[in-house]
Amino acid sequence: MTDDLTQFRKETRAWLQSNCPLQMREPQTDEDLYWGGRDGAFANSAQKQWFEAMLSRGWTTPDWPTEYGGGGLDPERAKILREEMSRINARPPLSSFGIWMLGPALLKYGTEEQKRYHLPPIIRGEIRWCQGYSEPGAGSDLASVATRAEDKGDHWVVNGQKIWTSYANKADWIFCLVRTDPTAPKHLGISFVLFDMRTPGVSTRPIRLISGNSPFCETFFDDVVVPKGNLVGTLHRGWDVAKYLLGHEREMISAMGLGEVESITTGISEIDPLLRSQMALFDVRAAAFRACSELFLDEFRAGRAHPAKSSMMKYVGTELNKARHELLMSAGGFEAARWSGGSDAGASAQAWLRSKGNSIEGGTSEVQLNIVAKRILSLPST
Amino acid sequence: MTDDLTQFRKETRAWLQSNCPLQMREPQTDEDLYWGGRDGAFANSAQKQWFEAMLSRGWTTPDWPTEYGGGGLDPERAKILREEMSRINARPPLSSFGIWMLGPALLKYGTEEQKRYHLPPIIRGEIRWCQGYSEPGAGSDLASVATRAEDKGDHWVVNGQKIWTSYANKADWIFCLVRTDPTAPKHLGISFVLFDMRTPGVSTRPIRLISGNSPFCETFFDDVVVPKGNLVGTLHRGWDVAKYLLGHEREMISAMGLGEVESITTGISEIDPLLRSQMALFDVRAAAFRACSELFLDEFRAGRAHPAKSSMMKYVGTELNKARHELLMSAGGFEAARWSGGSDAGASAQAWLRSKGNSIEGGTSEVQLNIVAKRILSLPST
Amino acid sequence: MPLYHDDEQTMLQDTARGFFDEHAPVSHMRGLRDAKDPAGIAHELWRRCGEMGFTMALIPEEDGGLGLGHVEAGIVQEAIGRNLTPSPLLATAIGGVVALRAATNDLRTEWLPRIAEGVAIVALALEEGSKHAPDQITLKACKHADGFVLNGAKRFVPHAHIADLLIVSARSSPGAEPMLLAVTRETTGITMRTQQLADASLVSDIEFDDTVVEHSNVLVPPRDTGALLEEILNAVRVGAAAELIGLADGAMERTFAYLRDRKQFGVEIGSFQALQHRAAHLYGEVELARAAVLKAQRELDGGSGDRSRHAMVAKAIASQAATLAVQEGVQMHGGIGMTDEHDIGLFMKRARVLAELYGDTNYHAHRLASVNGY
Amino acid sequence: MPLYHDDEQTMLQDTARGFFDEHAPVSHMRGLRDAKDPAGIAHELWRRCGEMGFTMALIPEEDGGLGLGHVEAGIVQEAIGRNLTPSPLLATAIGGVVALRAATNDLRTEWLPRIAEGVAIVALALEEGSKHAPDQITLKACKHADGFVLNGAKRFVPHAHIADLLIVSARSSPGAEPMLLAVTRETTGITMRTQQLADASLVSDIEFDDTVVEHSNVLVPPRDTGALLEEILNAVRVGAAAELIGLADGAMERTFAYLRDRKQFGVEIGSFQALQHRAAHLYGEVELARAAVLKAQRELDGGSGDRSRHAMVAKAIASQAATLAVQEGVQMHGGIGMTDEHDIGLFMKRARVLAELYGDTNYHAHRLASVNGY
Repeated sequence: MTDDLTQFRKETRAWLQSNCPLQMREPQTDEDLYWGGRDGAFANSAQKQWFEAMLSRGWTTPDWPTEYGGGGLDPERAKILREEMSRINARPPLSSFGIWMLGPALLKYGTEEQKRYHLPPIIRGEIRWCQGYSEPGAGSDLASVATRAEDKGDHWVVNGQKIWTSYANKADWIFCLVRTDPTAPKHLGISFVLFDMRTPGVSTRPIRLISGNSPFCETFFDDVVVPKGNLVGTLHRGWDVAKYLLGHEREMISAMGLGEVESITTGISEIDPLLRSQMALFDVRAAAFRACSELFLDEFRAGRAHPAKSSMMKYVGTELNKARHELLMSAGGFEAARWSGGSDAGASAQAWLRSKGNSIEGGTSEVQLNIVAKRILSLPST
Repeated sequence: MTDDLTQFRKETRAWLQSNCPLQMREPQTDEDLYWGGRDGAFANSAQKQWFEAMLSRGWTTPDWPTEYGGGGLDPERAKILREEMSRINARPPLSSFGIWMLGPALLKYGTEEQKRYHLPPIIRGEIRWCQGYSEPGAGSDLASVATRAEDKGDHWVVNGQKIWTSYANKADWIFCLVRTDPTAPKHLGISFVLFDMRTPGVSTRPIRLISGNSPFCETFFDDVVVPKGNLVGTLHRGWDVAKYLLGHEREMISAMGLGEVESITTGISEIDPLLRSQMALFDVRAAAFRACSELFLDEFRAGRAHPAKSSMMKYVGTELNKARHELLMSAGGFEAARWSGGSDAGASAQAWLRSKGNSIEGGTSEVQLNIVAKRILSLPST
Repeated sequence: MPLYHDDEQTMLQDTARGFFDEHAPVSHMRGLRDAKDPAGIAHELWRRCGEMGFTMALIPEEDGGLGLGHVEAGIVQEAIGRNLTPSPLLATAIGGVVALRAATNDLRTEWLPRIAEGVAIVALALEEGSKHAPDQITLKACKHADGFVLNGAKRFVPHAHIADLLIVSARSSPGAEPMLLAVTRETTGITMRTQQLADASLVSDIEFDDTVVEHSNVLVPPRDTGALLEEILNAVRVGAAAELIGLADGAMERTFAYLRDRKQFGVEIGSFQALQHRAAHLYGEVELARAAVLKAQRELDGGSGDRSRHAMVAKAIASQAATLAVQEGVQMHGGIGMTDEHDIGLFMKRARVLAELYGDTNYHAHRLASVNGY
Repeated sequence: MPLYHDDEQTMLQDTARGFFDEHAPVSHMRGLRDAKDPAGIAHELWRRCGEMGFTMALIPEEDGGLGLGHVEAGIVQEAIGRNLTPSPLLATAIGGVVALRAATNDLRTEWLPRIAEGVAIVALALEEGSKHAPDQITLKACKHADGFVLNGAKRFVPHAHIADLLIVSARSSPGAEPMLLAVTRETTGITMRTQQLADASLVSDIEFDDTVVEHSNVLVPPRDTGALLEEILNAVRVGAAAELIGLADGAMERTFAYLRDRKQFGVEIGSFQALQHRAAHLYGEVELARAAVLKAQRELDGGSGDRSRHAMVAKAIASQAATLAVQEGVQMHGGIGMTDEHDIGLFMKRARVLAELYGDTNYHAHRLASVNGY
C-alpha cells in the first residue's frame, strides 16, 4: 500500500514535471485565475495547455468520481497530488464555484440525472456558476430569504433580489435559495434551485468595492421561470443543502485560499525593528496555520473533521490574511499606499482593502465564532 | 488667581521638600503601605513622621472639608499637591478604604452625625475599614445579596457571609450591603450599613491566593446586632449608595494605583529585539494612560466626567497593569519565575500573579465593558 | 491648569466642527475624488478657512495671526479629521507656520500674512523614501554665488502640486547639519510627478535639477536648523495625531450608530455582547489616544523639555487607535462597509495614509524606546 | 501520510491520558507541593512510567526501547501537561535519550536501558542565564590527563537535584565548538543549590569547581557536537510544546466547563456572547498550536531538513496559545480563579515556566526571522 503511494507520488511528480508549463508555476494574482464558462477564454497558451493536461486526467476535480469525469483519487492520493503541485507552485488549472461549492452539494443531494447533467460541464469548465444566497438587509442572517418562488404547477416564478453574488455578471448558471413556503418558519420554507442566468427576467449590477474592484453583484429576478426539475434536495428543505454547502465553502475559503499564507519578507529591504518583530510573530502564525490547514484537510477528506471546524479555519485564516496585508502595508509605506502609478499601480492597496472582505463574506468572523462556541465548545445559548 | 496657584505650588514644594523624609520617596511595595487602624503600627520612624506631617495639614484627605479635619483644597490645589508629591515620588501617607470608598459615600449620603462620628477617625487613620459587598456565588452580580438583616425594632440582626473582603481580618469596621426586604426586587431590598468588626458574631477567614498571599477574607456574620442608627442613606435603597461608591472605587483603582504605570526598563540589561518592541509599544500605552488618568481626574474632580468613564479607566488601567507584569516576567525569565530565594525572593512572580486579580476585583473587565457599552455608547440591551 | 479644554477652546471646537460639518463633510471629499479634481482640494474652502481664522492659530499676533497654540490648531485639525476634508491646513498652518515663524529673515514677514489670509499654501518636502525618515536627507544643496543649487529628489509630498511654497530639507554634504529652504513652486529646475494615494489625496515626487535657491530663501532660525526641523516635525506629528482622533471619532460615530440601528436575527446588532465589548474596548483606545494628543499639545505649547517624547507618544497611539477604529468600523458594518458607496471605507483609506504620515506607530515607539535608553 | 494520529497513536493517547489522569492528576502535583517534597516528583510514578513504556518511545529497539518517534513521545508529554504532573520525562526520555542514543561510546549502552526501565533520571544542564541562551556557554572544560576539568556554573536546571546523570554543555575555550559531557551527579566538585519556581518545580544552580570528567563521559556523536546540541534542543522544544498543548487543553476544559455550569444574573455565563467569542478564539489558537506541534513532531521523525524551523514554530506558538489559555482561564473563572484552592492558577504558573523553558515565543520568532533571512 505504502509502496503504491510512493509509486503514485513518483509518477505524479514526473507527470507534473513534464505537463505543467513553467509559466503556470509563477505566483498568480486574481487576474491569472481561469474560471471557464461559456465565455471563458484562456489568457495564454500555457494556461490552456495546463488546463487541458489536467482535465485529461480528471484532475480539475481530482477526488470526484470518474463516472462524471473526475479524477477518482482516494484521499491519500489526492493529498499527494496537492503536495506535488504545491512543491512546484503549480497553479490550480480551474477556479470554479461549481467545483468548490455546488459540486459537493450535488454529489450529496442531487438526483442521478442532475449529477449527469451538471457535473461533467463543471469538471470541464464549460459552465461557470454563481451563488445566490445573501439578500439585501439580511446580512449574516442567511435564512431570512425574501426571494419568492411561486408555484405554477410544473414550474416556479421567481421574484426578488440577491446581493453579494460573486461574479454574477460573468456566470452562466446560479444556485439559489428561494422561499417556496412563505407561511412556514424561517428555516423551513426555503428551497435550493438551479437556473440559467440567461433565463428572461434575470439581471445583474456590479457593486463597486472600497478596493475599486467589483467582484460582487446585485442580482435581480423579475418573473423568472424555473422548472420544477431544477430543485435540489427536498422541497422546502433547501436550508439543509445550503448549510452543507456553506461548510464546504468555508473549508475552501480557509484551506485553499489561505492554506498558503505566505511569509511577507519578499521585497522588503529596510525594515524597522518593530515591524520585523511583528513579521516574525506573523511568520510563526502563518507556519502554524499551514500545518493546521494540512491537518484539517486531511481530517476533512477522511470524514474525521468536526463539521464546525471549517468555521474555526475560516475565522483564523481570514483574520490572518487581513493581518498579513496590514503588515504588507506597513512595510510598503507610502509606496504601498499609492492608488495609481508607482511600482504596482495600486495593487498592494487594493489587495489590502480586498482582504477586509475575507472576514465578512462566506459568513462573518462573528458568525464563525458563534458556530464554534455552540457546536464545538457546547457553550449554552441565551 | 493663577498667581495664587503659583504661590501655592511654590509653598507646597518647599513644604514637601522639608517634610517628606527621603525614605518616603523610595518606590514602595505593598508591604510599605501604612493602613492605620486600632492596631496600626508604623514600620519605621520616617513613616510616622511623614504621616504626622501630612495629617497636620489635613493632607491625608487633601480635598475633604476642613470641618472634619480634611485639607479643604479646591480641585486645582489638590492637583498641584498631587503633582508635587509625584514629582518627588512621595508615598501616600495613608492607605485607607475609609478614604477611598466610604468617605465619599458618607459625604454624599451620611447624616451630619455620621459624618462627625466617622470622618475624623478615617482622616486620622484611627479606624481601618473594610468593604462587605461580594457574596459567595454572586460573582459580578453584586446585587444578589443574600446576607439578611432582620428587623428587631431598634436594631437588626445580621446573618450571612461575605467574600473577597479586603483585609477583613485587619479591619476595625465594615461597610456592608445587607438585605432588609427579602420580598422586594433584587436591587430594591438592600441597605447599606456600618458596624464594628468586634461585634459578637463577626468572624473572618483569610483566602489564600495564587500569589501565595491572603489580602482577602471570607467574612461570616452570625446573629450580629447592628443598631438602626448605622444605616447610611435610605432604608432598602442601599444599592444607590453602593453604586456611587463603586464608581469611586473604580476611579481610585484606575487612577491612583495605575496612573503611575511605570516603564519597565529598570534592571533589564539584555533584551531580545522582540521583547524590546513589546516594551516600546507598552511604553507608548503607559504614557498615554498617564495622560488619560490626568485628564480623567481633572474632569472627575471638576464634576465633568461621564459617570461611567471610571469603568473605562478601570478596564484600561488594569489590563495595562496585567500586560506590564507579563512583560516583566518575560524580561526576567527564570529568575523572575523563582518562588523562593533568588534576587527578589519570589516578589516578581507574586506581583505578576497578584496583578491578575486587578481585572476581577472591583468589577471585572467584562462588567466594565458592559457598563461602557450601555451607559456611554448607548448600545441597546438584549 | 486642568487638562481638559477651557471654555474658549470648547467654543472653538463647536465652531470648527460646525464649519467643516456644514461646508466640507465627507461628501465634499467624495465629490473632489469622483470629479478627479486636479487640485484635490477646494480653493474656495481654503479661503474661507482663512476667513474663519483656522489658518491663524499658530501665527503670532504681530504677523497677523491669533497667537494661540497647538491645542487650538489641533481642534481645527480634529474637525478636519472627522470629515475627511482634503485640506493643506496641516502642512501649511501647522508645519509651514512653525517653520516660517522661526525665520530670522524676510521669509517670515513675506509669507505668514498670506497664510493667515488663506491665500498661500505651503508643502513640506521632507521625505525621500517610502517610509518616514526625515533624517535621511540626500538632497544636496551646493553653495553658489547667489545662494545654493539643489540636486536630488523628494517624494510623497502632500499638496506640493498646488503649493506656493515648498519647505525643503537638504544637506550641503552627507552628515552635515540639515538645511531648510523655502522654495517657490515656480522656481526653475523643479519638476513634479503628482499621483493619487489610496485616500484620494494627491502627493508629488519632486525632482530638483540644478535648482537655484537664493540666500533670502534659506530658512535661518535663531538656533540650529536641526532643532527647528524637530520642532516642525513635533508640530505636524501632533497635528496629524489630532486629525487621526477626529477621524477615529467619525468612524466610531458611524459604527456605533449602525450598531444601534441595524437589525439582524430580529434584534439590533448592537445588543450582541461580543460587539458591545469590542465597541467599548475601541472607545477606551480612542480615549487613551485623545488624552495623549491633548497632553502633547499642552507640552508643545508649554515648551516642555519633554515635548518630543509626548509628540511621539501622541502620533504612535493616535495611529493605532484610528487604525482599530476603521478596522472595527468596516468589519461591524459587514458587507455594506466594503462598498465604495458607504463612507466607512473612506475612513479606512485615510487612516492608512495618516498613520504613515510623519511616522507610524512602530517608528515612534522605536524612537521612544531609544530615548528611554533601551 | 495524513497528519492526524494513526490508530496506534490514538490508542497510545488513550493509554497515556488514562494513566496520568488516574495516577497523577493535578492533586498529585498539589500534594507534592504542599508536602514540600524534597524530590519534587514521585519516584514510584517514575518507575511506573518505565513499566508503561513511556520512557522508551525514542530509545532504539536494540537498546531496550520501542523505537518509536517524537509523535509518540509527544503524546505522553501532552498527557503530562494536562495533569501538570511533575516528571523528569521531558529531560530524560526526550532530551537525555536523543543525546545518549547519538553517543558512539559506552555511554549509550550504559544509560539507555536504565532510562527505559524508569530507573535513571537525566537532567539537561544547558543554561547559564535567566533567559534561554544555549549558545552562551562560558562553562570551561580544560584538557586534563584523564579527560577534562570543568569550571563554571549552570543555572535553572530542572530535576538536577534528583538526576543520576547531567548532560552538560561546555567549551574548551571561548568560541570553540561546544562539548557535551555526561556527568554523574555524585562527581566530585559539583555543588547544587536547589530552589522552587512559581510552578513548584525544583531547579538547581550547579557550580563546577575543578570537576574532573573522564574521557568516557564525553558525549561523542558521529558528527559534530554543535549539531547534536541542536538536535537535543529541537527534541525538547517540541516536547515542551506538546506539554504546553496538554496544559492548554487542561486549562480550556476546566474553563469551558465552568462557562457551561456557572450561573450569574440568572443564566450560565457561557451564554454571554463576549465570552463565547473569546472561548472560540482561544480554541482556534490552541488548534493552530496543536497542528504546528504535530507537524514539528512529524518533521523531526522524518529527519526533514526543515525540522529546526518547525521546532521553533511549534515552541513559539504553543507557548503563546497556552499563555492565552491560562490567562483567559483565570479571568473567566473570576475570583475563584485567583484562589490557591482552585486548580486553574496552577496551570497559569506551570505555563509561565514552560513558556520560558527551551526558549519563549520571542526567542523562537526572532530566530525564525533570522533563518528566514530578515
